[in-house]
Amino acid sequence: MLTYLWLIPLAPLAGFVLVGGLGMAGKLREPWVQRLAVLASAASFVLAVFVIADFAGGVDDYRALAEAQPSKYEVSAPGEPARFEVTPLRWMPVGDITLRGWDGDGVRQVAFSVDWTFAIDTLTAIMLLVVSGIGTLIHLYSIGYMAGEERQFRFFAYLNLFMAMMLTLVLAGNLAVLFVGWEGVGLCSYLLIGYYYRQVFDKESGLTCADAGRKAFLTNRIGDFGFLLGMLLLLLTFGTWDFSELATAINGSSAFWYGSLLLTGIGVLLFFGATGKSAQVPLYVWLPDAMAGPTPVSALIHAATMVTAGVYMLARMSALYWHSPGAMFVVAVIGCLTALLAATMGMAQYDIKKVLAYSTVSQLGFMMLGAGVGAFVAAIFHLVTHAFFKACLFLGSGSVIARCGHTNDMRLYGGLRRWMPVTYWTFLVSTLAIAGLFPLSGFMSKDEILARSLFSFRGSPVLWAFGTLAAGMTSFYMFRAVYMTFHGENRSPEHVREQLRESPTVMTSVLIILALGAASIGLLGVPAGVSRLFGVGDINWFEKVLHPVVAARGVVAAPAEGHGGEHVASAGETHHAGDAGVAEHAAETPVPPGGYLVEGAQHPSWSAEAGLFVLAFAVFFTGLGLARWAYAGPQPRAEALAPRLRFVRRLLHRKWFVDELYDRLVIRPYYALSDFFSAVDQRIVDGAVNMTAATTELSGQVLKLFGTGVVRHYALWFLAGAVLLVWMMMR
Amino acid sequence: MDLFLVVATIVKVALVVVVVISAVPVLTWVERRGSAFMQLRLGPNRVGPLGLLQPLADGIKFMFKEDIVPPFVYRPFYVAAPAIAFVAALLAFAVIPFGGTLMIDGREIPLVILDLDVGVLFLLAASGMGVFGIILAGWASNNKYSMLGGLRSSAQMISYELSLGLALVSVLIYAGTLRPTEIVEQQIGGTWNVFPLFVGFVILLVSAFAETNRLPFDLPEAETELVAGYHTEYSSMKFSMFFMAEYINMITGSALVTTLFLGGYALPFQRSVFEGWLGLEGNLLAVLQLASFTLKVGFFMWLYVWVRWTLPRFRFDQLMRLGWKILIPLALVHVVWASLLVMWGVPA
Amino acid sequence: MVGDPGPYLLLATILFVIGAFGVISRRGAITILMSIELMLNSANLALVAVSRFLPAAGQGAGIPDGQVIGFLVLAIAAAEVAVGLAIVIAMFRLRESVDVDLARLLRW
Amino acid sequence: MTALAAVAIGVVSLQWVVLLVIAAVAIAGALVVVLHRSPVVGAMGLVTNLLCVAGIYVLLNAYFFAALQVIIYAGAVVVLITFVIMLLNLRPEARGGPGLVPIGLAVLLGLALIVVLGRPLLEFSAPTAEAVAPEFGSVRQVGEALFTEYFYPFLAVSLALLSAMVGAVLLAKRHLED
Repeated sequence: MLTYLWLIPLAPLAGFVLVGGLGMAGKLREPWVQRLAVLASAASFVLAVFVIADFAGGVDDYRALAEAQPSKYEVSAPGEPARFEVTPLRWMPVGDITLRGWDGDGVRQVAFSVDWTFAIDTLTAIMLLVVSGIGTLIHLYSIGYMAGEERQFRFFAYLNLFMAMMLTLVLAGNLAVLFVGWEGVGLCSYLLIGYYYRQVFDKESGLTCADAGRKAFLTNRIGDFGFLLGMLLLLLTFGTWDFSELATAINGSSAFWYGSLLLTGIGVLLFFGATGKSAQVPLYVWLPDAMAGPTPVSALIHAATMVTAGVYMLARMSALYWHSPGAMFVVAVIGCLTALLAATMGMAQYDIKKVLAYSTVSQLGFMMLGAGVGAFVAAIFHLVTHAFFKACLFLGSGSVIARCGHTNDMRLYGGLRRWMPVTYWTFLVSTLAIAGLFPLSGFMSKDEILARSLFSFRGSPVLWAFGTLAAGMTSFYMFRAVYMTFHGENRSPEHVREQLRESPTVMTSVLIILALGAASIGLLGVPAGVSRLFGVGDINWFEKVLHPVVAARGVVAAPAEGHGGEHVASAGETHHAGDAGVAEHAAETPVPPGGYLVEGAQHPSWSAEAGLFVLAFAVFFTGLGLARWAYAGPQPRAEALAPRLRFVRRLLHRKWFVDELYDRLVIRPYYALSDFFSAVDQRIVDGAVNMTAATTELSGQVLKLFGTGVVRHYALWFLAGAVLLVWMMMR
Repeated sequence: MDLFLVVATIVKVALVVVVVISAVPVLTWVERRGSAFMQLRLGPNRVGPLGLLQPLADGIKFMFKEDIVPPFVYRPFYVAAPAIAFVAALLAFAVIPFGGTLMIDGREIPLVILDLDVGVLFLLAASGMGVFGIILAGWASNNKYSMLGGLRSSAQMISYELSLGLALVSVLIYAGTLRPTEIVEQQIGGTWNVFPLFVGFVILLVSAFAETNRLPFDLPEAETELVAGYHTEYSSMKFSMFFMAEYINMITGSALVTTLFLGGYALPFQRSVFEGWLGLEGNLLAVLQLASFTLKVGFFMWLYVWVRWTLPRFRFDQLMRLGWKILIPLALVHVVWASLLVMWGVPA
Repeated sequence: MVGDPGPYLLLATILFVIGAFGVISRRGAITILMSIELMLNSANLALVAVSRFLPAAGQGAGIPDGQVIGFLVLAIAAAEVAVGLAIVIAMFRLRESVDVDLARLLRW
Repeated sequence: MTALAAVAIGVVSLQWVVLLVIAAVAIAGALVVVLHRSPVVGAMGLVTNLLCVAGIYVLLNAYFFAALQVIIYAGAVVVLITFVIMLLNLRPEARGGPGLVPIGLAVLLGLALIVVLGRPLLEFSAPTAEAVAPEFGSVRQVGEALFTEYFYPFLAVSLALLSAMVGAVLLAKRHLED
């Protein structure tokens, strides 16, 4: 079944072609558009499930096939974590390229050709499930949301195209294919954000949806520029883009590569691409404006799948990042900073989708923080859980918006609990999950990240402190949103209030599924520390499955005091050490000869674990309490506080004036520069051309004086010339 | 410098000049008597026996007539013109050989003033200069008739100079050299050029007649039309110089014809009869050669006079037509004829 | 026998300069033509003078080339005068005078 | 007279004196051509100049060329010029030359030319000054060179002459009819 791996992205692509083509020709009526789109998405989900089932059974029986057709199939070595590659097409046979010899092997010619390879390993499997699963659910949901829209085939076609591109990205076997997917999703996000291209999205700034789409696309492109540079540098050093070959090359001479400036540079460049795609600090400005798109789009693209591409890329390139602590440190810092900054902005927004958008940016910051401190598994697990509850939140807000006359402004909501109970309960469950209540998925993944950021060798208490603060803010703004929307009296105008009622079942059923997922998914990856608190052994299935793929190898694999080598180190490193409370940062363990203590975390004492557990609860309830104090109740006290906090509120509401900053720092100088160059062009280049014309004309004027028509004058000049000639000759 | 050579040359020059100048009065006498004889009248017989002293009388008359120099003339050229004409005519004699070689106290003296390698060309140059005399005369006297007369005569001389030159060219081709003495020597050895190149002889003769502005080509002086042509304003001595220049031109022309075509100073059948049979050589032979040369020139002089008083005057366009459309093409053909002869190896 | 062409060439130069001066300073077409003849003549003089003193093939000095070229120059000069005079006559017909300054048709 | 005395003393050879005299006359002739207002006088100046140059050719042993010069130049060309002068009955030029600037410039240029050419020419010395080659100046030598070494130029010149004749006839004739 594995050999049909490359069919998975093909299904939605076919869907796109069919829906788009027929829709354009006007042949498809509304129901068939929806059925076809959902069918395509579901097909990819079913195919994915079958493929993953076969993959779970191990890849050994495909080894014979791999030997038979080496160019088409490739299977990972027995010891290695399971990985199967299929190359249906030799895409770009480039021929010989010269390597700069930065990898110590000297300048040499290497045959290089880009093939269209798809690969599957546990990381891809997980992402496949997330993308195709949630994608299909959102397809279902958007049937209800888009009901009645004319020409909606365009929406479904783009959605299918997005699915195809995202699956290509996830299944990519080398950087080239990944980049195709990377650009594809960027394109689809542009198309879908700008779906309502005529509507004005943001009353204050006059930004139309089309502008928002352009903004998203441009910011992504800037990020992609960095990504492309990173790719090319990689090519020039290693001569290949294939992930497995890269990993083997780096791990092979890991002593040489550990800490090398080149790898750090490449890592930072790739991460710069990721910041564009996953909306991290420098390039996150497009995500809040991306809310201009229809809500299912926001849910699918700007919450669950596309924005996580950055994190997936980091996990995929884990071998490279393990060997460049500098790059990881950058990732961690940027991630933590984004989490904090976005959380603050989220608190002051009135548009429910903007609140969720900032929360997405903040959660992505958490994922980057996790990846930055080496907890790739925790980052991916948070990605998965976040996909569920954020999708549920977005779809919930979508149904609220649909019912409340398509306004996003929470000030016009209030007390919707009575009219929309299902939306309310699913929204509440997801909010509890995201805020990090114990049994729910949010707690499991977010707290694992926070724990790792404290105890891992790459982490530091500062990161942990800011992370926890951000977590607190998260619960505050989420409950603020809940209270403003569902509690208190209804503030929406009369005509809206009459027809307030629950969304159709097709939407609510999806909400319920997602809410259940958000609640239960956490149990798949219960962090070791937590499970130990309850005296239960390590039941972290997620860690067990995913760790080998993203584990560090070579020099970086740190055998912490005798615990065995790079084989699967069980997550539950119990370690009885010192007193309760925050385990003080263990002295930097001396670096063993040849080894760098990086990967393993220090083994937090039981009391430390307990402390963290309690702290998580405390943070959750403070956020809840504050929100309840400010916003619950008939007359929200927040308005009373407003005058005194006027400056802070305005600052946060205006998103720290970042957009204005960019405008002044980047766009204005750019215009000034172009004005300058146009002036230069006008005056110098055109000037030069006109100059030559002017000189010719001038010389014409001068020579005219000689043409007196009088023969004797001609004779005179004739003689003068003769004399000159003679003089020159005789000299 | 070889003193002997200088003295010999001076003597020769003096000899030639005296002979030629003295020949002019004789010629005038011959002309007057000849024309009279032809017109069945007596001619001058009062002054001296048979009017022999008549030319002397004319000479004296010319000498003592009042030399009127009209005020409106351009004096320098007015005065220079007759001199140029006279000198140019005389100059031609420098290259004409009139005799063999004299042996005087052991030194040979060739009876030619200047034995130039380009002798014939020198002759052409000298006759060319003659034209200036006439032109200047016409222009200097500053009146329409003399100007037109001068123009006409110079136009005539220029066109006939062409045919003269071509005729000369044919002889030079035939003879293969420009040195007059060599041409004569060839004719002594072989036949006279007049026989193989008879047409050239005729052309040269006619052109020579035209060159001297003698009847029938004497349009410029035609009394009826242009008063007296270019020398209307001249009187006494200057007029006589023109008059003498004309006669000298006649002598030069005939000398040229005799040298090129009638073997110059060559005695008829010189090799066979005189040197062979009579065994003459040295000075005696030279004197005889001189005599033969003079006789031939005399014959042509008589021919001039004879033609003048028999043929009617040409109209100017007839004159020009004869010159340009008949003589020149004929001369060109003759040049071809001469080169053919050379090609066939006819000359000795 | 003056040994080398120096003085002759100097004379040729002087004649040439006088000719050139004539061409420039005079207004009469005929005079200009004559000055041109003067210049050509001086060129001939120089040619012959130099060729006279160049070493000959055999012994002695003097090669015919100068004279041959001189001859050609003569021919060309003659042709030039012929055409020149024709032009002068044509001009005279138009302008009733041979003053060169009147021939200003080329000036716009 | 001083010249004759110099010869007598034997300081300067007869040749040298004759050359000087002829040169002087030639330059005088040239100046007459250039300066005199009446064209006919100019023509006569030209004739004297040409004859003097012919004389110099004789001094240079180039007899054939001297004869040629006299026949073609003096005999035909100048006669033609004089002929045209008379035909057009040209008045002497009015006074008032072309103004100072051209004359000044011309004089200047002339002097410059003399200076430029003068110095090297005087220094120019032929390798040997010994007697003239036997055949030099003879018709045979020039004729032979003309028809062998310079045959093509000879043809070219004949063509030039032909075209000149045709041109002259065309230019002049057309106007003579009216």
